Amino acid sequence: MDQEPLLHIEGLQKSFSGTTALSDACLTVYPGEVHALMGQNGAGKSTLIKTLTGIYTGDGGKIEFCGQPINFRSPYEAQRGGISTIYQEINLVGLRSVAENVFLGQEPTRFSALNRSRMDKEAKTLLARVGIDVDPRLPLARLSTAAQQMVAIARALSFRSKLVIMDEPTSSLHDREVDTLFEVIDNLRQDGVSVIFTSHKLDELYRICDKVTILRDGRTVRTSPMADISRIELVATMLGKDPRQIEASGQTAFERPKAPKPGVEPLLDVRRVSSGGLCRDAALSLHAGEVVGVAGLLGSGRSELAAAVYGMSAIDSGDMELSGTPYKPRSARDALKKRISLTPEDRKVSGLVGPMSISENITLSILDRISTFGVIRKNREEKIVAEMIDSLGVKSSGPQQPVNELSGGNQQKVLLARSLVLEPKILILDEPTRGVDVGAKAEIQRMISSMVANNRDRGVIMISSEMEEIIEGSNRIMIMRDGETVAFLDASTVTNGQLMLYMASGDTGADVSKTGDIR
Amino acid sequence: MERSERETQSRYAKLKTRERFRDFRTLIQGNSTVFMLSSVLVLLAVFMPRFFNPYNVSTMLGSQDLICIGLMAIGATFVISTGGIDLSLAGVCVASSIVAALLAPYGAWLSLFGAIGFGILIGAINGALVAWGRLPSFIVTLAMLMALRGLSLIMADRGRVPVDRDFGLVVFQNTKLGIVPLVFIVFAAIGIVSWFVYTRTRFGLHVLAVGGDEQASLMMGLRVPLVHFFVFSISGGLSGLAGVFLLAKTTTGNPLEAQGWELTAIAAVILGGTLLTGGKGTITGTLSGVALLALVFQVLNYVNGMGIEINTYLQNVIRGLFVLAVVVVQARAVLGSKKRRT
Amino acid sequence: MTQSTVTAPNAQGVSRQRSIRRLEFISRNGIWIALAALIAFNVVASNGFLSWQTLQTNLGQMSTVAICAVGMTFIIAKGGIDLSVGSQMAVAGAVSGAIITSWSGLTSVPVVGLIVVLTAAMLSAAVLGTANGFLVANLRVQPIVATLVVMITGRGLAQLMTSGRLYEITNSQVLNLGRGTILGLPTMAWVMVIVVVLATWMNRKTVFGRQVFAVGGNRIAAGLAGVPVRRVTYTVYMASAALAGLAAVLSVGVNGTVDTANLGLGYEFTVISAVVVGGTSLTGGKPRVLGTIGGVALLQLLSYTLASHNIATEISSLVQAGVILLAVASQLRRKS
Amino acid sequence: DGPNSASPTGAGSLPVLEQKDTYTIGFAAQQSDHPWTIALNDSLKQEAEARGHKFVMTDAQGSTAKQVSDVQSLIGQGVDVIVISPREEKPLAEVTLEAKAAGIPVFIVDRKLDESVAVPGEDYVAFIGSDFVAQGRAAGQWMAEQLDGSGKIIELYGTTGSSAADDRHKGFLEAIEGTNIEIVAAQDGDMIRDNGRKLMETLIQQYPDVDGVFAHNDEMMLGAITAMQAAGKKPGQEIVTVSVDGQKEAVQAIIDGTLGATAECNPRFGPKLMDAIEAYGSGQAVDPEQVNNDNFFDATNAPAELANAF
Ligand SMILES: Nc1ncnc2c1ncn2[C@@H]1O[C@H](COP(=O)(O)OP(=O)(O)OP(=O)(O)O)[C@@H](O)[C@H]1O
Ligand SMILES: Nc1ncnc2c1ncn2[C@@H]1O[C@H](COP(=O)(O)OP(=O)(O)OP(=O)(O)O)[C@@H](O)[C@H]1O
Ligand SMILES: [Mg+2]
Ligand SMILES: [Mg+2]
Repeated sequence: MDQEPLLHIEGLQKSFSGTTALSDACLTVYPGEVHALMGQNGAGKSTLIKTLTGIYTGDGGKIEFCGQPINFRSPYEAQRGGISTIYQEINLVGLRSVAENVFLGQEPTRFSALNRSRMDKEAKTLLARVGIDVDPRLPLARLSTAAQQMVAIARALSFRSKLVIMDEPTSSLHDREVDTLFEVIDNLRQDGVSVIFTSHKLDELYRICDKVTILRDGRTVRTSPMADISRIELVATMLGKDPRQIEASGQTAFERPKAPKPGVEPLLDVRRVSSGGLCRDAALSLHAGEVVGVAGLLGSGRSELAAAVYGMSAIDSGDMELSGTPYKPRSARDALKKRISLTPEDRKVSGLVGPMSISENITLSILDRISTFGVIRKNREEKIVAEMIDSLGVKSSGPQQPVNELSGGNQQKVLLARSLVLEPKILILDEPTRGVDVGAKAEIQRMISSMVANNRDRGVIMISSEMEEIIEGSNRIMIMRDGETVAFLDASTVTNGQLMLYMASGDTGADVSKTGDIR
Repeated sequence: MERSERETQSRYAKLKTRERFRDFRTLIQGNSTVFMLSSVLVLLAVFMPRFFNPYNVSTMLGSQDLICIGLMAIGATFVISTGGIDLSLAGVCVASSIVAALLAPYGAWLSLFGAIGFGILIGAINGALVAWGRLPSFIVTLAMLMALRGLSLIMADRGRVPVDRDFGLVVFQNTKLGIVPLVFIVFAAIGIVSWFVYTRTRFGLHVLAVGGDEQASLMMGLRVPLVHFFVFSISGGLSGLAGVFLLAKTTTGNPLEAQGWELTAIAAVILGGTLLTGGKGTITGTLSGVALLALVFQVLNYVNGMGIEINTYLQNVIRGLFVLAVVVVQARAVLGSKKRRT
Repeated sequence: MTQSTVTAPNAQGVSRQRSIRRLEFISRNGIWIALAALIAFNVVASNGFLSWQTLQTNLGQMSTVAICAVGMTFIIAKGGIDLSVGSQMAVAGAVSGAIITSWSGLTSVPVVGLIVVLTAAMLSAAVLGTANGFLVANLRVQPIVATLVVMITGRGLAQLMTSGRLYEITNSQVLNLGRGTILGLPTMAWVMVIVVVLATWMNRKTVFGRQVFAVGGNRIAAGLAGVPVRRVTYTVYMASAALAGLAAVLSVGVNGTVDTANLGLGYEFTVISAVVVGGTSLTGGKPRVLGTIGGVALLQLLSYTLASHNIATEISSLVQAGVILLAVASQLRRKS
Repeated sequence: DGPNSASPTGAGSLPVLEQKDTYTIGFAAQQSDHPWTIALNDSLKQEAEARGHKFVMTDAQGSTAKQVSDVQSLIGQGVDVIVISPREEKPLAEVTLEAKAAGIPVFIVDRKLDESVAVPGEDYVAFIGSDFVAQGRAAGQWMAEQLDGSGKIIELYGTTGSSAADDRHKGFLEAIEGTNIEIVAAQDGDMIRDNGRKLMETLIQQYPDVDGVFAHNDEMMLGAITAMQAAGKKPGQEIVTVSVDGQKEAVQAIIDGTLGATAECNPRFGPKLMDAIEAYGSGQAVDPEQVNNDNFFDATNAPAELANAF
């Protein structure tokens, strides 16, 4: 390359008390380039990004941006310097409106007063560019995770920056939104804007990225044009293994569970349930020994249905039966007593207790099992936790590390561990592999399969926006659209395209132009 | 799974009406204190018309419960909206009143700006400790309250600092336009400016954003420390002005004055519907909350005189229960509006 | 840039690491270091400091605050706050005073009388605690507001009960509880020790302690994980109130009077300061009971030192404010 | 009529009080969270109601600004007479002028007003009160006698900055001036028993050989006595103790020998005040300055006076 690099990072170091997150990270990004940042969970990708943009102060190393050595001390400075960032955990203000979130920090004013009408109008155009249509005056918290993610992207676009950083923007997006996002990235590239992109989905990297930098244990191990590196090589470098050890297999590590015995009473029967206005007339049945995948577009009400089953939100109409007896949970505790467990999609707000340790988080739902007369048996707890950490491969400085210090993927594993130790009859998984690296994803998928395979009295409901996961991991697929159950399909025969059509229009053959109502 | 078009439409219509009803409710919720204030005023006008005699109205408009508490409450609204709390309000108020009294011999203007400047300085110290020292505001301002009580005693040489009755600032209190005291006009002007800043400027929006989610605001590139710094400075400055008006009312700087007023001011802010956790609030609500509390004080004094004896202990109980009632109504309303997810 | 070289962390990084570790040491042991420094100062500068009597005086004086602070630690860790401790004490004092004077026959029976008085005091305070719990857990009123209301109303009620007058307490058992000594240390101090030991144990070993931490760490997530958030909320407020009731009886005992206007007046802020100085986060999280006791001891020894050196109030309040700030600042773990 | 007496027709154009059988008396109290002030408030209320007057009380809860507003509220209500127990001399003097302008006669109890603003007999009818300086002086003189003019003493100060405390301190200093009595420590106990105890527990250790203790009120002294006893001292014998107020428990303590003496500060203004109001209403002359002849209780008269103590 004869061009001057836009960003040049060399020997970046950063450690937290106890853990070294970055020991020797290097990254060089040229103008107009889409650069992938790859690495296992906990490899240090987010830390690199946060250190670059001034959230963390680095311990050593040098950063040059536009040929100048720089040292941003706050995201404000980074933004002013021409870098706009979408961080991994969505960081927007839920109580404020969508438009305000888009423009926060660079609001249009007139005579030093906020120009709200202009703000709303421009926000609406920007949101349309990323393909979502919402009232910009709505409080942001009213949007689903995916829509919030799109708002964050719209926000990043609103800054005319030289470099846009996206830390796992697609983890909560559906294919269609991913397509929109990639169009947007393409446009950026054409405008000469560089993009740093992290994702655990290899397909996406190959589709959109020009180059890749692979981090392992806080150090850059390889940089290469995307075209020069094969999938196997990429994964092997990332995991630090020999390519020959990584055999090419299917997309996911699921082994499709055996079909349950026919004619048995369902474990869970949900009949025409409406809840919270977003889940209307949903129906679902789950048999013992089966995995039911729930597919749907952004905001189709899947999470809402899960919330209703888990007793989180009140049911307006309809009824549910659990092994033939009426089931009307009024709280999550009710559901847990019936041995129904849920791993929520939003791990930061409704999943983990941030300041608690890994161990304490894992055993939070089984406190009565590890205690006698309210006194916790430490050894029992340690044993359970050690097994779980081991089998899920949680990377940490020890079981006593607070979970908010873990990398995103490792947090997801801890969340999953909490449900698994419960040994629930019905396990509801809402986006179970969100933000998990390929290696760990396979482990998680294997665990889900084996849980059902080994315990034929249990069932799993798996909500996922990843087609492959749904198709390969479940027996049956339930499709939701606008809060309604529109179809049940047999997973062994359905194809990716069919599924897409059902989700979009409800019957095969109709056009797919209708956008999901994301409100 | 097919449903007729008609059925769908009627469902949507139902949802729409529910939505509209919710909008109306939101309107009342958003302004519940304003509504409550108006109804209390109407009730008083009907059942105690004599309460509104010009003298009474005039003194009420100039009373410390309205003016001093009001100024502190406006400041507290800014601080609370960022998710912080300012317990040093009354301390700043008293210390500033002594500063103003000490500066009185050098003229009214110096005294006025000296006191406000002192308030801003103290607020800025609070703000700096919170913003850059990353200390919890509860403890910073609590310590500041203690320190200010000590400082006030030192400045007043353990005594009191009287000022002349024809001192410029006292004139503030005594001048009236019709039955409206000048202090009230100044207070109203400050209320309007604050309302504008809070709802119509970038700064106001940043205040609410920081209160809504500090971490996110930081990551979105807001200068969070500066926001903290400024809200405390504003709060300090307004409390300083409250000190000036306190001096105008009592003509004496007294270190023992205004004990516990910070809690009254904070209670008023909360009555006004501002979330203590930050991110949501209104200035109009705060002002109505202040007016409501001031009215309750006055009414209790007044009812006392109508042959119904309410001794001061019972008054406290009633005050407490009144605040409770308002807060509970609000909490219910908020709960009703988002009965989702526990 | 295809292959990177492995470099050792440079010198700058290493020294940063070292200074971070030093900071952490200070932050973890801040109060104890401060306490040691204060003791050292007193040994040098105060008359007869190294005496049994010093220990007695300080332990006795800190015990009522410490007992309240233990309860407050759990409330704050749960993510709440309680401004009504002082009023709870006043109500408990008023009730126990009324019981002692009107049932003097029963209350002067050894042991039984004391149990009656203590139960009455703790229960009556717990009623206010229940009110707090109800407001916070059921009506979702924000804790500061809920307890502020209970603070105002509670003291009003206590004063209504006594019409503002003082009760002179002559019940020898109550007086003994406040003034007596066991093994050379004030009985009050022993009560404090028992409370602290129990609370530490609960915090470290029981499900309840874990649940308080979970609710304080993330209320929503805790609820979804099956933690009985409401029950935990009630429990911490009621337990803390009951402890305030206990402290009230001790205070009544040592002073021989029930003064509803002043009993527990201003305790809320002393107690909260001690808890925060002790390292429990005001935004909720892990309860640090021993830290709290360190905090109480620090504040106690500080005011002891200031008084015994005859420092004027105005200066004392400046010094105390400064020490509280410094202690909290040293507790703060740097975020990045 | 002497030049110093006020009458409805006299000098200074005082507002007239129309003669009625019963008056509506508005009383602006300064606080009601302390035994002494409670006794004062009760005395006024009981006496007024015993004589059939209507009694309206406001409570400033320790805030001067609120007391000013309270008086204004009483003016607004249109009571017949206003009685003020002023928290501060100057601000309340200003509002007294307002009452005068509104045609309502004012009586001041307990503490004086600033005479440069409002003059008794001209701007308000009468001052009926106690003399804090005299109380401090009496206590000081007694202390000086007991210690034979030399010794080290501890002073338990009332609320720093309050006039009751400052005046008692002033009077006490006047009385011990010229003697060899030295105040080795003066700490603020806020007039609260618990604080008196805690301070004494601490100070007795720093100054184990102290000769006397002077407390600005009985409550603090009662706390201090417990502390001295706990430290193995004999208050009243080894350590000379004197305080101010004369509340029942303190008089009892004198009988018990733990307290040496207390300078009375009688809160029972009711009868005197009501006499004055009624006299004024019926057009008689009222002495504009009536200072209570406060008693001094020591071992000689305590048993006899116990029944009268508040
Ligand atoms: N605030 C913190 N305190 C302590 N350790 C931390 C903190 N943040 C990150 N770490 C540690 O630093 C390492 C790198 O984490 P980072 O979040 O950068 O990983 P990542 O590559 O982004 O992983 P993921 O793909 O899961 O998002 C992890 O081991 C993590 O535990
Ligand atoms: N906490 C909330 N408060 C109000 N509305 C919400 C909340 N969470 C979600 N919603 C709304 O509910 C709609 C349906 O969301 P839900 O999460 O059930 O959809 P989903 O099918 O799971 O889609 P996604 O892929 O976005 O998770 C969302 O579009 C959002 O507007
Ligand atoms: Mg990451
Ligand atoms: Mg979802």
